[in-house]
Amino acid sequence: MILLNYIAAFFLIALGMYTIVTKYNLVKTVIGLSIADYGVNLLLISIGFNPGGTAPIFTWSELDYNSFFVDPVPQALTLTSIVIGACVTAMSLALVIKLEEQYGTIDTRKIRRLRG
Amino acid sequence: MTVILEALRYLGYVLVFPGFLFCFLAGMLLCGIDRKLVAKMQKRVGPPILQPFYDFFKLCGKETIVPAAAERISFMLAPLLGLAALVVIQLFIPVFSFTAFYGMADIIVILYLLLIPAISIIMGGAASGSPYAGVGLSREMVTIISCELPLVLVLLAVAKTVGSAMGTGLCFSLSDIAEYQEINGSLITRISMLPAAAAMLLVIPGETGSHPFDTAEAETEICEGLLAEYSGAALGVFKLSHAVKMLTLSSLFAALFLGGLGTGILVLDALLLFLLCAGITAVSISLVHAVTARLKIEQIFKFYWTVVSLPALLSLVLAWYGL
Amino acid sequence: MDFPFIKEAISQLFSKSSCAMYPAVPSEAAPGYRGRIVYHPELCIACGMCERVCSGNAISRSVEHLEDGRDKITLTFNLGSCTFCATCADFCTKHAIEFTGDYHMVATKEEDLLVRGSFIKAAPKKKAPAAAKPENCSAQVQTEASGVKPREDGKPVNDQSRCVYCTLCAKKCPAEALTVDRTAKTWTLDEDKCVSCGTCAQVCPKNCIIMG
Amino acid sequence: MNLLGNVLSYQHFPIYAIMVLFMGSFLIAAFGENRRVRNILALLSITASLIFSLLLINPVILRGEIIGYWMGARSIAGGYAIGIALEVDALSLFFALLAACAIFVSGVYSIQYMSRDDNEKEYYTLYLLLCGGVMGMVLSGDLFNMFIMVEILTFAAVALTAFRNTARGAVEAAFKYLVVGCMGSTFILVGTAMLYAQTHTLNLAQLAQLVPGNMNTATKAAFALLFVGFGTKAFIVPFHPLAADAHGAAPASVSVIISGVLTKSGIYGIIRITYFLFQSMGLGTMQFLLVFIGSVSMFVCVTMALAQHDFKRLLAFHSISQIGYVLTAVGLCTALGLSAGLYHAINHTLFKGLLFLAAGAVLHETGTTDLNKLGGLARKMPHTTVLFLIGALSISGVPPFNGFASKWLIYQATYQKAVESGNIGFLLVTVIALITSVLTLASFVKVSHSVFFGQLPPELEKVKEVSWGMRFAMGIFALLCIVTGLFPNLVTTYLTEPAAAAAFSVQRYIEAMGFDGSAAVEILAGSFRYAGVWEPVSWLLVLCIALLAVTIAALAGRYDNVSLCRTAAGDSKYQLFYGGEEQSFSQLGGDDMFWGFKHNWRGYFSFMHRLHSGIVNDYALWAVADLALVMLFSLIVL
Amino acid sequence: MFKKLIEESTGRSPWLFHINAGSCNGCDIELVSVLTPRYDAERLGFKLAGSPRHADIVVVTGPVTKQSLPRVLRTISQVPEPRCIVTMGSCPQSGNVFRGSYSVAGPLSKYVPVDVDVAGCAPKPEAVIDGLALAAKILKEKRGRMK
Repeated sequence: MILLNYIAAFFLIALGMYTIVTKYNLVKTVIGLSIADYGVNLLLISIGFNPGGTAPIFTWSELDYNSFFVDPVPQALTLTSIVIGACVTAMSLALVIKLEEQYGTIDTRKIRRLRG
Repeated sequence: MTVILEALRYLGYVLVFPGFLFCFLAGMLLCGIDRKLVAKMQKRVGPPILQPFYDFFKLCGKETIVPAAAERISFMLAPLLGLAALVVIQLFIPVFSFTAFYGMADIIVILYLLLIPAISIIMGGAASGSPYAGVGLSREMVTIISCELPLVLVLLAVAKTVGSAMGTGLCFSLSDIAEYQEINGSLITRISMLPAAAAMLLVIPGETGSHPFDTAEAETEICEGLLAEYSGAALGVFKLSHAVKMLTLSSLFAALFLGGLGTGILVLDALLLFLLCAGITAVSISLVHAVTARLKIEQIFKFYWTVVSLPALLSLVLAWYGL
Repeated sequence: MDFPFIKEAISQLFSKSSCAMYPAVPSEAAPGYRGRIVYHPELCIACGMCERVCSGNAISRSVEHLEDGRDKITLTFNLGSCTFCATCADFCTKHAIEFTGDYHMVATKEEDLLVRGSFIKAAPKKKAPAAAKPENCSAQVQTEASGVKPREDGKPVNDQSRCVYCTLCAKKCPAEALTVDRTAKTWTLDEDKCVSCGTCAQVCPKNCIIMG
Repeated sequence: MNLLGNVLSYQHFPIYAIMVLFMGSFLIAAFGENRRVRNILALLSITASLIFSLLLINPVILRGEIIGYWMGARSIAGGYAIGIALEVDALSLFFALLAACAIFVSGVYSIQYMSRDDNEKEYYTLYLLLCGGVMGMVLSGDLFNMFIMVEILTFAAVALTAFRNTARGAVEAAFKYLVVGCMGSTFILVGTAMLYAQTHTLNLAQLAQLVPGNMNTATKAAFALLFVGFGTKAFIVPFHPLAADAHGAAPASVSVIISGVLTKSGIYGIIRITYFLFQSMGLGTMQFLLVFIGSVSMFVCVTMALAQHDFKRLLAFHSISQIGYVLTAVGLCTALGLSAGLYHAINHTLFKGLLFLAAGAVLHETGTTDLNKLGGLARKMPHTTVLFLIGALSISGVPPFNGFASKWLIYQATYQKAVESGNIGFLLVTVIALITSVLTLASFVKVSHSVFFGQLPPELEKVKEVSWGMRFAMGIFALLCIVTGLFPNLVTTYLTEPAAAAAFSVQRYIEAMGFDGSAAVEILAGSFRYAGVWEPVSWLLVLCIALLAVTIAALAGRYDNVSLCRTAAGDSKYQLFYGGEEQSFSQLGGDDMFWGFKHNWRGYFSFMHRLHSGIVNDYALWAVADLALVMLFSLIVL
Repeated sequence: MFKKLIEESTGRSPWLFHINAGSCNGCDIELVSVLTPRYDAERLGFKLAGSPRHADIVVVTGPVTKQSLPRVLRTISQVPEPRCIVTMGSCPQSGNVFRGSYSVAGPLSKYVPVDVDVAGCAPKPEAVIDGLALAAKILKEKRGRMK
């Protein structure tokens, strides 16, 4: 079950990378970044998952050494990562708009004034 | 009192013996000998040995024109800086067992210090604003790049040889190299050092910008290149620098490969050094000058990175395996 | 990359130089070298041929009328304008111009490069006034009388008594109808070729060709 | 009183140094409408950050303490670190100081440099965010925090790259940087996640305690991911085209931070993971990896720079070339090598900052950085020229400037490593380093000729010197360049050697945070002695005496009696010699200057030109390929 | 004494700059032959400089065509003092066979004071050496007159 999560996560990351590398459309590149980001999120949340664990929300008195809960740290990491992913998407789409204004195209093969 | 005497002694080093006076006289004489020998090899009579002195003093008496387009301060300061830097290098190169300034610079430093005169001439040429100087500085720089690889290999080979013999692994200090040769005889007697010495002999004309590697100052193609706008005393100082550079490089060769011949008496040593330098100049500058025609700049690069670098590399590999 | 000539270079180091040590050791110009012009005014007849043929305009003639009626004729050869082609010497019938082997033609002033020579020539005989001396008159008449008559077919005729055989007429003849032999002193006209253009009469320095 | 003493205890200074920058950023975003308020806020926060960093020198570097600081006083529970920690050892502080200095100078420069742009408020917000990110990253004691800070600085850097979005290629550069930079961040995050999965901690000290004894496929893969991720931040090969794009397009003051500080934070990350987390630097193969990448960066970037004709783009390539030096020296894993590498890191920040600021000054006054359109500015901008020359000579390693001092150590370090390990490959590195240095000189000769010397194009006749504030900022860098060049012993004794020693004492690093460091793999730094001698002060003294003697002799010989053009222009005597032609403008093309060199290597250069295609997919492919190779390598050798 | 030294050296190390003002190349070849091993002017200190800034003696050949006149004058003005102008061959002195041509602006002496004329078409190398030696002497005198 959890193995499937890992496989899916790495598949998503690889898919994202594949999209970035092979697609010549700027929007698709952004989509690739997002896909990779989802893969990472899935990976993070899977790492923290303990089968049968409860939500990691306790008051100080409830917490003892027998309480069994999912790891809260990756959840925090995932939240952060989701926020960052959203930022990436927003920022890159903003840049895509600017690029389209300046170059009149969103084909990466034509956006190469800086080369050599 | 002793402090003042010490200071005077060092001032004497700077001004008289390995310093200015010696550099001026010996460098100019070397230059004269070189011109005479080249003429002889071409079946000419050649100029008098003192010709460089005449040239220098004549240039001192000429009008120095600063073009309106030139950056005046750099233009006038560059020759002086180059000359001073060269004389300082000469202070660090041991005259057999005698070193004027002990323990201040090693061969890597000297490799870089040798760049300063080149940079100063490039700066002066660039400051003149002449397009000929632009072409000249590009060629000068390529010549420097060309010479750098074989020179580095030669220096590393020497450092390794001396270092492994002294047990420290490697040795960059020129005084230590001189000391080692005092004890064990000249490095040139070792088989592994022979290719390096040959490479170094071919590096000398490139570094000094002598024929056939003088593309940067080609007078017929690019009107003396970097020096195109220089006249009068400033030009004279550059000519003097060129002469001193010949002395510096040949005495560097002597220090690296021909150490240990000294007698211990400073005057005799100085004379011996001068004679050795004359011999080195005769072989590396005059002979090469007499038998070749000026190379194209890309040929210079190719020549140094193949023909000259290979023996140096061979020497380094031999030294590495302790031969 | 190889270095040829190393052996030569080293062997020449110990051999004698091949320099001509010029200022110390004077050197002669090769035979036939055309150097500084020497002008012999005593031979000159001021025919002006040299001046005409000079391509560099180096020769100039000045005439100074002396008080006694004679002319002082000065020929100036400007070496600074000369191409040393020696055409003037070739044309000089009197051999008054000579090219020497002296090549030291160096000057700080233009003056120094001028070769001058002058001679005094009797004033040209003018048409005598009525009271002229009879013998002179007769001489004049004689020369004219001894001259040839113009031909009737319009072709040139040469007064060989005055001709100097300078060959200029032959050179200038567009139809190549004239042959002049300087040594045999003959002047022959190929009548078939002649076109009666009058060029020879025009160029003749001695004005001894008369057209019909 | 006690509270005040507590608040002012140096234990808190690291977080202050970070927070003042972020606070400044937020305050400017909120209240920065007024120009004066904005400038004061920005200056205050960067100055405060610098002061806090400087105050840490005494305890951390001189007394050798390691400050472990738990945020919110949450420390260790059940043997695991649960709080967010800052951990400041000499290495962290070294990089923080570097960052603080560069941030300060660049901030001072910005005030006048950016005055012609609109949206200054956004600029300072992003700028301080970038600086705070850098500070936070190098002082952090927590791997995930490092990732957050990396993301913040990447974001701010991308936004600042595109800041002048009307400039040629700025948005393009920003987009490329964003794509590949985010891929790098993703790698770091995945690596962090994998390490967390194996060790259940994010604290660097605890990771250093647990990871080396816990090497399996996942941690090895994590190593590769982290290495490549931080490599993206350091722009080492194969990420150098992004550096060229981003540095070239960003405003100069930002280029200083991106090139001088951001790349260093990448290097810092690499040092942290190789020396501390995985403690793998003792392995010859790991040394090979770093030295190989360093040497390739060094050489490829310097040759790429030779082919450039844009001032800032050229500087950007040089930047990575110098980072190659740093990485090579760091990869040697000897005390001398690490010290030399860190020394070069200082120097790189200083001279590259100076050069970027000079480029910015040129751009500010002339409106272009194209080498083929510039020339002869030395007469118009004399101070900038002198400052630029100091920077150029420093980066080319000309004595007595600082570049030489550190390069000299690097040559010795590589050669000594070669001799000690008996591996002739390191000798090749020495030779490459020396050749790279002279090629660097060549390209700066090109720049100084094409920009400051040479002929003045007619359209630049009205150019003026830049304002004093910008000159002051450049002057600070230039002064530091000279000082660090003249007193190498001070720098090595008080900065680089403590930092290098810190990198070799992993056990102390772990124990400072309260973990058991006895299992740490100690790498023996070994002692070293210099193989040569270099006394810059004495040399300079002798040179000055010699120069004085020459000058006196020259003046006695009426050397200064020159004939100058006193009349208005047009006297043919003072025109340049053009083969008799009338003087006209004819500038030498900047990008094809060293034809003799390039002709012999035309195959290489045209290959490189085709390789740097400018298509973002290619760069992404390089990143993935690099990751694959490094992962393969680390799976095999670790 | 220093001045004396400079004056003496000036006569012994004259450097030439050669301007072709429309010459037929005859004189140019002769000038080059002066530097060959046969005549070796270097033994007298002569050297062919590449730039007018280095030169002491300007050697002008050719009839000074209208095209070349401004270039010749500009180049001559760029030679630092003391300088000496030598016309070599007949052309620059008078125009020689090209005199009167629509394209000839010569002779040179109309525009600048000429110090030495070497006549000949083309002059023999010995004559060139003579001329240059004379120029060197004049140069020395000029140097002596300078402050």
